[in-house]
Amino acid sequence: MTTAEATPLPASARSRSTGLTRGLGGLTRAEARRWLPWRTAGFIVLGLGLLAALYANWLIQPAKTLTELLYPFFGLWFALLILATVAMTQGMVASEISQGTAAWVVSKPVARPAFILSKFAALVPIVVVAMVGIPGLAARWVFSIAESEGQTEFNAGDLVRLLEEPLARNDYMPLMDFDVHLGILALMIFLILVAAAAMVLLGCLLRHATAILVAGLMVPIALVVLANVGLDQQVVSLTPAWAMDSMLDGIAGNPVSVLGPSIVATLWTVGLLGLASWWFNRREL
Amino acid sequence: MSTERRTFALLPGLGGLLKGEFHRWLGRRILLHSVVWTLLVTGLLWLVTTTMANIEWRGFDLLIHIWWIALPLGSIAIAQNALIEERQAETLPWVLSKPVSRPAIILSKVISDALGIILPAVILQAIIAWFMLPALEPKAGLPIQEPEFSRYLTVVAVQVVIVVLFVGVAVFAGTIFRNRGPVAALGLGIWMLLWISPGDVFDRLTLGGVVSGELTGESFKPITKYLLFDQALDSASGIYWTLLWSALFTLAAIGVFSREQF
Amino acid sequence: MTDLALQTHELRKHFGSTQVLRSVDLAIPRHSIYGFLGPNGAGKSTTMKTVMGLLRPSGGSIEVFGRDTRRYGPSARAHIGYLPQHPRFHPYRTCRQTLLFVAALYPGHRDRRELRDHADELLDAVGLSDLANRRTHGLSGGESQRLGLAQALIAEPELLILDEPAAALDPEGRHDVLEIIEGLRGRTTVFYSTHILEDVQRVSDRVAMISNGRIVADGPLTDLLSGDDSSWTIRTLGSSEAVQARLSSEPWVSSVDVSRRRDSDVWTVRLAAGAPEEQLLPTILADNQLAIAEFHPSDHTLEDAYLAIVGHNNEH
Amino acid sequence: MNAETTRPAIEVRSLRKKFGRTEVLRSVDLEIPRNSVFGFLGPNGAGKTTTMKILVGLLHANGGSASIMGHDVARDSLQARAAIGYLPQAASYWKHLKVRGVLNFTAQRYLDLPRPQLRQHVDETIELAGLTDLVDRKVAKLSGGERQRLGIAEAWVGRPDVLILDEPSSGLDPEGRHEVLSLLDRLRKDATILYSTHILDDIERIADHIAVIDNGSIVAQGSIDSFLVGSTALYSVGFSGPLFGAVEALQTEAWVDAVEPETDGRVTVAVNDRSHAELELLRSFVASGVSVTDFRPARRSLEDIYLEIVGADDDDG
Repeated sequence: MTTAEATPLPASARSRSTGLTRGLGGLTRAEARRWLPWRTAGFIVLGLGLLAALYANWLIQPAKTLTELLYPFFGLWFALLILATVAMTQGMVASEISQGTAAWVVSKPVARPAFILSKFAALVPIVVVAMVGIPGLAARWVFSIAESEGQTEFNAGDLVRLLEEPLARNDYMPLMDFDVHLGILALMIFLILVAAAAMVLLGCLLRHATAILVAGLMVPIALVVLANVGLDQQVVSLTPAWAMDSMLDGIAGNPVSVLGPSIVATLWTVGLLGLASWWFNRREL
Repeated sequence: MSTERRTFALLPGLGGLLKGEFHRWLGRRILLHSVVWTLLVTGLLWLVTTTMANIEWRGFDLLIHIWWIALPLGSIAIAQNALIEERQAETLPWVLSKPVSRPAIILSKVISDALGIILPAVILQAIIAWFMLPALEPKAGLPIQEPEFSRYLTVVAVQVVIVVLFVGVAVFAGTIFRNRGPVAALGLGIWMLLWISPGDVFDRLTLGGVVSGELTGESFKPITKYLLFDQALDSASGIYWTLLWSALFTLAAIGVFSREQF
Repeated sequence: MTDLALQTHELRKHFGSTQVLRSVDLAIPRHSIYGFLGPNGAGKSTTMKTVMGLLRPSGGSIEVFGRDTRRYGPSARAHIGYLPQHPRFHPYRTCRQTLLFVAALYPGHRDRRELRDHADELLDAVGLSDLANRRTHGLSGGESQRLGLAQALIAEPELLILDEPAAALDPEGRHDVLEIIEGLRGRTTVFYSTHILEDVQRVSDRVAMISNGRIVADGPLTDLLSGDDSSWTIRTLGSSEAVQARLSSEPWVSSVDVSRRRDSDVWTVRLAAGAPEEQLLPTILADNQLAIAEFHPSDHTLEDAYLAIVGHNNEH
Repeated sequence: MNAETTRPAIEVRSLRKKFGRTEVLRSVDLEIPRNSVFGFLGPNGAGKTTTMKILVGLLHANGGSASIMGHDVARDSLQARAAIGYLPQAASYWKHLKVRGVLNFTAQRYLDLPRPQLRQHVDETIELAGLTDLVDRKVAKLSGGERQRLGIAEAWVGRPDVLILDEPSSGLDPEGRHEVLSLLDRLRKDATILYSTHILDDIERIADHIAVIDNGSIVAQGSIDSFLVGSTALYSVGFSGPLFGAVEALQTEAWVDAVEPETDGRVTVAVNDRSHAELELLRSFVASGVSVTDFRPARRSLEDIYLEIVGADDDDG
């Protein structure tokens, strides 16, 4: 240790903001640095891996029609994405509490809601880019290969031959409009945000990792059940199940409504995060 | 003080570790798990069978579908904790400073978690369903096919294999990852892969040929056809292979864990 | 049977390019209470963790009661009770259950009721009987350390390896721990590391000092403590420069070092060989205004020996 | 100086805290003057950590109030925390961070400075805490002593007005403890320091105020001198040769309570005025012609007082 004198602090150095979000920016950046690069890479690999597996499935079992392929493709893709989100976010808050790092962070002059919100804010771009954007565009590419009957630079002769029979039978579903494709992707993002917000809340409420994961896995299942159980449409419209419903419509080749479900899902996301922040704010660490 | 120490046990400490793990399962935990599993498996079965008039699955076929979703997810959710929990609490060096061998730690986790899932989620649910479904027939609206008992036992055995596989995978993932996220993601990935089941060779070397089904456009999995329609089980070898895979994952977990330093 | 409880031979350990243990040779006789001293980062914990099999040695050998731990790891550990520096326990067990869990990991069968009584006795001895049924989650640092000592003792091991057993404890707790160690004298070998030199002086028979990954001193405590006694410690209040100057100018005084400690000055006066010691006090008292709080021959303590050895070693 | 700047740095008024049915803090009152080094003493489990956690906003009190630099810790937790640097008992940081990363993160939470200045600031702290060789070490790989130094650097890097340190020197070797103490000694002109410890020697060396907590209540508080003055003190005097009536001479002095010759060639003198004793006790012996070889307080004063306070309180409870 030395006896060096410390540089005096300028009076303006102390940040004075006292709002509910003090520290949000810095915490989000720190959190995002944790997600990058390995975990994000993991998500991309997972998304593309699923795409590749579906594709392989398609190649190996050529007797199938495109109709039969598109529906499970989007369905399974979404299932995997939402499960991966649930799995990756389960420890986001709870393990920080149990390991004492949450106490470390909030002993600094940061607002407690900022701690909760930063977890979520760092996740959003990763979800959008790595989990939906990249595989979504890749999927679009694969489908356009299928539709153009191989007339692309990806001139996979085998693929064309394998697809000839179902295409010749002409019983495949035509390639969906690009805006429908985008609509499905947008709804996926909103649904995943709802799930992530629910995970943040569960992380605040529950202590045991197993309980958090099981409860988290119930969220998408509950959404599917809600969307399918035949509830009054007005009731469904009040829940994120509307977005789920609408997305399933789009996958089935029907017109897809994006705006309304997105707004409802956003409101739910905000509500869940607000509840999580409030709960965390009064929690002892 | 003068107790003669046995020093030639095959897996020193396994007995004590298992006792500790079982002690943890006993009591409120196993009760809670039994209740939750009953709600999730036979409870859901009861709900769908008695209330949803227009669904085509309503009997033992639905039980198989529910199991196929609940067991892998549940196994992953429970077994992902096995090592990560100890890592985060930093208790592994403490346990390892006792006269226990490292393989014993891995085995105690696999055995206790597998049993902790098999008993309430497979055995208990199989018994409840066996008696409940025939009794529900009057309410169901459709006839419920009753399977042969020996075939039912085989199906239950397949569920045990599923649990052992995913517990093995999750424990293995716990030796290479430090957080629950990737551990759970690896398990979920393998589950998805089995679901998609991309082909004959893959099917024969895994449970794929037994449990996949949806993607072929048929509503029934091969195992449902085996149970209810007296068809042969196409790739029964997949079951043995999967047991082997479970053993391989467990051995890999032991290998990785034995090299770790604390 | 060998008479050594623990022996290491040229034990080495490096993490990447960092050499933590360069060559550690220890020979801990059975039934000794062996203090292990050294600055933070010198390799005390690393040595203990390597002995416990938590780290793989990069070279050298370790024998516990004559058995190489690389070949007989678990069975060697069957003779050892270990308290890590920061003991952690399964949060879902109570204190008593923790002790019973540990006991079950050791080979040999013991009557359940007897074991339970033993566990309760130990909890009482470490002052945790009130917490016997509390879960270990949320124990304070001091409480964890007490429980850590109890779990190290539960299987009645022949060798105890304790990594800073008293670091987080209050003076009373430290006293309890020393008493427990003292009570094991003659029955159990105790090898423990500590920073509190006073404690070592109180209970150890032998001491090893480690610095920079090497054992730099090793032997009976009495050998390390014998030193010259021509040094005096004086604590004064108020201004004393004049006296110091006068003292320094005396031919029989070889040095006067003064360090400030709160409101008083602590002097260390070294006298030349054959100095008239009875002159010292009158010389100082010649100043009528000087208040003297202490005046005595310097305690040649372990701290001095420690600083001399470790400081000397660090310079090279 | 106006009233705002002369208020105590930390004020705690009849603070209470319960965990379930266990009363951990019964009534804690503390008044910690600015720029003091305040030693917080008490047995394990007496409530030191709980009090500190309430000050930092990690626990919520069940009653009473506390303020840091005039900011109430419950109502204005953010402003209070902006004034505090805190070292918890078992500090844990994100495992993926390196030493510099931890300090950067914390500095950014407190200070609104452009990057180069912030960096200079962090560098200074690193040097001050002797962490220069460790900046690129992962936190998980630090030894106990290194981690403790990082903890103190981390508490100080935001240049807070108040440092709250929970056992800053536990687990350190004598040299490390000495370094920590001299570091605190250097910080005392810029900050108010509240620290808990078990090592009474550390308190005697640098604290100017102390409080003793036992069973959730403050049982003694004040400047360290007020503890040491006014109480009966014992001195032990060793001598060679005869006593020449020194005992009788001493017994007539007003500041002497009792003189007890011991069997081992020593005399124990009980005095009621320390400063008199320090000035005259030795001189009195020497004047009588006694050859004194050893003169020292018979018991270590603070430990003695501490045990008296804590012990007496335990008897009541």
